[in-house]
Amino acid sequence: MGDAVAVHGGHGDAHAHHHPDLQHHFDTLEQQHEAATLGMWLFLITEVLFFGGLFLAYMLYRVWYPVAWAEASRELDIVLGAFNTAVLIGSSLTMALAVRAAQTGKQRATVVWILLTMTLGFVFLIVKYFEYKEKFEHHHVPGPNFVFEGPEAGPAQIYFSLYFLMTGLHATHMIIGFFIMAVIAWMAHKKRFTPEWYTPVEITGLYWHFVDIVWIFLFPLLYLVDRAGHFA
Amino acid sequence: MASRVDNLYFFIVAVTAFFAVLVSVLVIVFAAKYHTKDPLAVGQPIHGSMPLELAWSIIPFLISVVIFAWAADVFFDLQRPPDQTIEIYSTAKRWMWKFQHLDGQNEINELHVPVGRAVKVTFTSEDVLHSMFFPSFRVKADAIPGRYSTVWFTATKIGEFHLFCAEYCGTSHSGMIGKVIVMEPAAYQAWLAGGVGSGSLSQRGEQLFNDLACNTCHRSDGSGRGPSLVNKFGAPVELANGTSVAVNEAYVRESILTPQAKLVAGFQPLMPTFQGLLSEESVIALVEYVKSLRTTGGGGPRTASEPSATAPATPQNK
Amino acid sequence: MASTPLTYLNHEHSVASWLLTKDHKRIGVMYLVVVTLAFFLGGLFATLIRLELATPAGDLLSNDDYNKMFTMHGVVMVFFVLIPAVPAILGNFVLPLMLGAKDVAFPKINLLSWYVFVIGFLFTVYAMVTGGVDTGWTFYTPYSSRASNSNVMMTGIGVFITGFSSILTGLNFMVTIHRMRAPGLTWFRLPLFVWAVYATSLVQILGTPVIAITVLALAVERGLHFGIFDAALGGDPVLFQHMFWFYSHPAVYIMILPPMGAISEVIACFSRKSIFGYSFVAFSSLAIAIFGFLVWAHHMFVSGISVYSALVFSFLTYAVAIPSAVKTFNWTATMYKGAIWLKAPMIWAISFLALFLVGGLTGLITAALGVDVHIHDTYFVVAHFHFIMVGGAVMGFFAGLHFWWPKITGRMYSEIWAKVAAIVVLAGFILTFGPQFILGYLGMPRRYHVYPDEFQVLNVLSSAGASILAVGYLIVGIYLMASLFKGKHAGANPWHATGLEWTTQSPPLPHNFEVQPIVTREAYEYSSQEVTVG
Amino acid sequence: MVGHISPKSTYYAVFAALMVGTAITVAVAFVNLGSFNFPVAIGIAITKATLVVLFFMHAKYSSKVIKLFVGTAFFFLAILLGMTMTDVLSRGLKTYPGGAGGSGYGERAPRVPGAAPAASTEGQH
Repeated sequence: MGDAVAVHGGHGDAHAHHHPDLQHHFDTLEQQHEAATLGMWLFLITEVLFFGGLFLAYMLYRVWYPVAWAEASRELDIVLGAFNTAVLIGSSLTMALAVRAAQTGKQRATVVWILLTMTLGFVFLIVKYFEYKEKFEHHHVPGPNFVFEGPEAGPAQIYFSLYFLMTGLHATHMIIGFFIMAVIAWMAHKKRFTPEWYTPVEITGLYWHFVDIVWIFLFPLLYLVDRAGHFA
Repeated sequence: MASRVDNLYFFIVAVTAFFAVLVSVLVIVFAAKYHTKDPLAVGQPIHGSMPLELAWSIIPFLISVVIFAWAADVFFDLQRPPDQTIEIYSTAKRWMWKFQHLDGQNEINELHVPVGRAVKVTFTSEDVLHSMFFPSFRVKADAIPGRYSTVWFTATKIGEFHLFCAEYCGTSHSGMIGKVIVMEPAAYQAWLAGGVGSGSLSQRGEQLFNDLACNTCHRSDGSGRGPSLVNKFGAPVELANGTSVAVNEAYVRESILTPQAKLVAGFQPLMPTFQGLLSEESVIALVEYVKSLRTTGGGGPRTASEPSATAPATPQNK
Repeated sequence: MASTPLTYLNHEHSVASWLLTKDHKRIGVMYLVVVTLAFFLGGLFATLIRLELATPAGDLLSNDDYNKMFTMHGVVMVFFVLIPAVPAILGNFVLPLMLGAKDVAFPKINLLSWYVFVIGFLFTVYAMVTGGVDTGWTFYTPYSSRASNSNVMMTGIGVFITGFSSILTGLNFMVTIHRMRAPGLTWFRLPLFVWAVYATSLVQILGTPVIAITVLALAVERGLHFGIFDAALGGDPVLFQHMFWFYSHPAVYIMILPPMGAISEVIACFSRKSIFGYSFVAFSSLAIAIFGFLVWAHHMFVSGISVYSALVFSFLTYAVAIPSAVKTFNWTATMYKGAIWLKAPMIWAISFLALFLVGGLTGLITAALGVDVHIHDTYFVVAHFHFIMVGGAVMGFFAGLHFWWPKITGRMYSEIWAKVAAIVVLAGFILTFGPQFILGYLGMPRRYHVYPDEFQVLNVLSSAGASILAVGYLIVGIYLMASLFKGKHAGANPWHATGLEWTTQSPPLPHNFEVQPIVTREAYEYSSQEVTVG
Repeated sequence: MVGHISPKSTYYAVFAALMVGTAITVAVAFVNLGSFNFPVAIGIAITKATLVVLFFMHAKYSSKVIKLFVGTAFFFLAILLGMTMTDVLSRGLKTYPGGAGGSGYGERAPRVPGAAPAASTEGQH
């Protein structure tokens, strides 16, 4: 942990070769980069616990109401879910390649990979839109108009409440990611990044991978409950 | 129990007061003794002492463990009613406490109990969270919608004592109060005998059982489309999904309100739900009726004058 | 006087230069302004509560109005005063100075935190002005989700938004401490205030998102009729309490850890010697932050949790008491053979010690399972947490504020009035909350608008104490304001203290230091006689 | 600058592993493993997430501080989930023999309307 005793020369040295993207309160680009990535990681930690609250509710009710969970989960389309999982993992790959392109100084490739990432994310949201639409048509949206046949209607409504909260928050994160990526793509297009300074691309990548990880959990938790028919 | 809680309380107060006085005296003595007006004076270069650090970590910890163990023991006894209790049911709603006695008396915001006998109150809430709090008996538990809670106590003095709602519940939270009237056993018997023509709680349950036509399926000889309910309370029952469940108040309540949730093995899911059709008080009457359906050991309605030796639910009798 | 030196206060004057500043010092001052406003707002609610409770009947306020008063008192004081008070005001101001840094790691995000905080506060104030909220600051379901007719949504949004301010501040400080320390400033040379702020930031980062999601779940349940905690659907109202207290218990450590750090600074400085057991005090901060996450269900012993679970949480609660005890003993031992200079900050610090001692020790009583069944949700608990949160956190905040005021403003306040105020606040506080312990054990439940006559004497004592307390706080406000205009110039180091913040001028330069400081000594080396005299 | 540059092949390999993981998790969901379906699904998800964190997010090549914080996040998540579930799962355990078969104090909530809000119960008395 003692790594952060910044080993930079005196005051004057830091200003000797002043990079245009070095903010005044940092001494070196490296210090600035380390601060930014650490900050992003810390932000992702809060995100883990943010979704964690919903995972807690999910777990509790799944233990209490295995049958309702099995029945309600079967209302989701496993093909669409799996397709979206593949799409999102693919977008994570393109994002990783975008960061790599930035690291190696390939500005055009950076732009292309980011745009590809955005496209895949967009495909995901389109599919999600049709899934939501189907839920509305089947009155599976919690609230006064909720309809679910059978004795498990109550817990099933809790399931769908969690479904919409979890996937809704996930989609919100993706939409925020779009805005960030748009800015990053623009900056890359303007050749703002160099192998010395590509921090914004990297922290955007961290964010996008996190969004992917959330979905990696949501997919089995929401779509793959008891498909083998153990409980119902 | 109240005196046990008080003994524990005053013990902890004494221990903590000792430490409070110790530290305060030291701070005052040091501040007086080493006081200086010279801003350039410096203190002695003492940096710490491992033995002291260990001492003031370990000793408080050991004291804490003693307090914890003692308090846990008291807590378990507060949670565990004795076998022989007078059972009373209660429903909390904004902003009143309704009590139902086994003999059929109902009261609101008043609870009559005899002195010297353990009393167990089983209760739920019809709306939001409440908390049944008897300060004189040092007991309290939250009333939670959809769930039964219990408190138990033994009154040792005749008189009137407070009943408070301790969990904030809205506008008249502070008006959701009542009193416990502790009586001589004889006076209590007289009070039980007075009033009420509507019969005991389980009789009211039986009346409901017939009015709702439960008896057409749940026949006592087991020939109906639903399981017989005789001798079922307190025993485990096999469910259709292969698991088993203990038949207690919560299970009976659940089976009335959502019958198909935990279907008994060998029966069809035919029973309609009574969700929204029954008040919590009616559910309690039905629960008590199911409890009273016993062929051995004094079947028939239980009364407060004949304290219940309820069937042992679990083998680990202490 | 010669020409005024350049400082962070006078290098720019326009309103925009404040509202768009990225200077951590100015942002700290901006927090001070908003938090002070919130403090007086919360204090106003408290005044009305104590006035109402002077008589057993509900004669001043209607029951609904009373319920709104204690709710808004709690919401304002917890989310808009105690949580930001020390980290966001004192932390912002002194943390980068202590580290020898030019600013926090992310100055823009720091400014953003302030705006997010103010927006959250405005939402909450708007909710209060347009009808108020009456759920209690704990927002328990199903009352908050189904029954209450008040502005729960708007208040919830306010709290949700403010949470992000807290997260971003914690994140910023953590990165700053990791990445921005001056050369030579190793972890074990850090002032203990930095350790405390670090531990606090950890709690903010790990805990706050959980309250955010909890409030969000409550909002969709109330607004969109989703069911997460709804017993009518088979949901568990107790789950809400678990999620709420997973944050809200550690939040107490957000409030108390930084004041503890400030107390370590003050006691070391005015005992003029190094803190006793530096590493124990440092690690106890981290221990409190981590153990603090393991004890939340001690708020729920009678809420319907499993008795076995209660057992575990009670035990862990005793475990978290130990690091607090260690700190207290170390502070006391620091004074031993010191050269104790009883200036105003030290008087505030000693008052803190007295009140925190009572607050902490009564925690042992409330953590005892068998006793807590009785005193839960009574005035005993109210008194206990006020001793911690006002006696501890606010007194500690004032100790820190008096300590760093000369650095922040460059001016000295009236020493004599500061001491008088400390004594008045201490006396008023004890008279306000001391009787509430007795009330609680006698059985008076909290959040009661009317109460049985037998509790009146103690309630009158409490209300009388509250009026003394209010006078004490007003005195503080007056002499601190007066010092801005009439105070003597403080000089760089009026207390002859160690620490990098005292090596720069008061008020500091816009960029903190003339030359990048290099640290070669341990913290609190008073005995080495090298402390600069200002 | 110092950031670690992984060869493209690493990314493609990780991507392939993630896709295989997805296929396995779907396939295994249709196999009746009794109560083990849930842990298996979670286990696969954790493995996939770990791959993303280590390789896509470069945690493998990051400083100790960052590794420590990643661990911290999951440690506290485990506390939140674990300690709450300890309560929920032990609520049904009987604590008092003879207490009428456990009258339900600490029992799990029945799945039904406790005659919800005031509206539905107003006027019964």
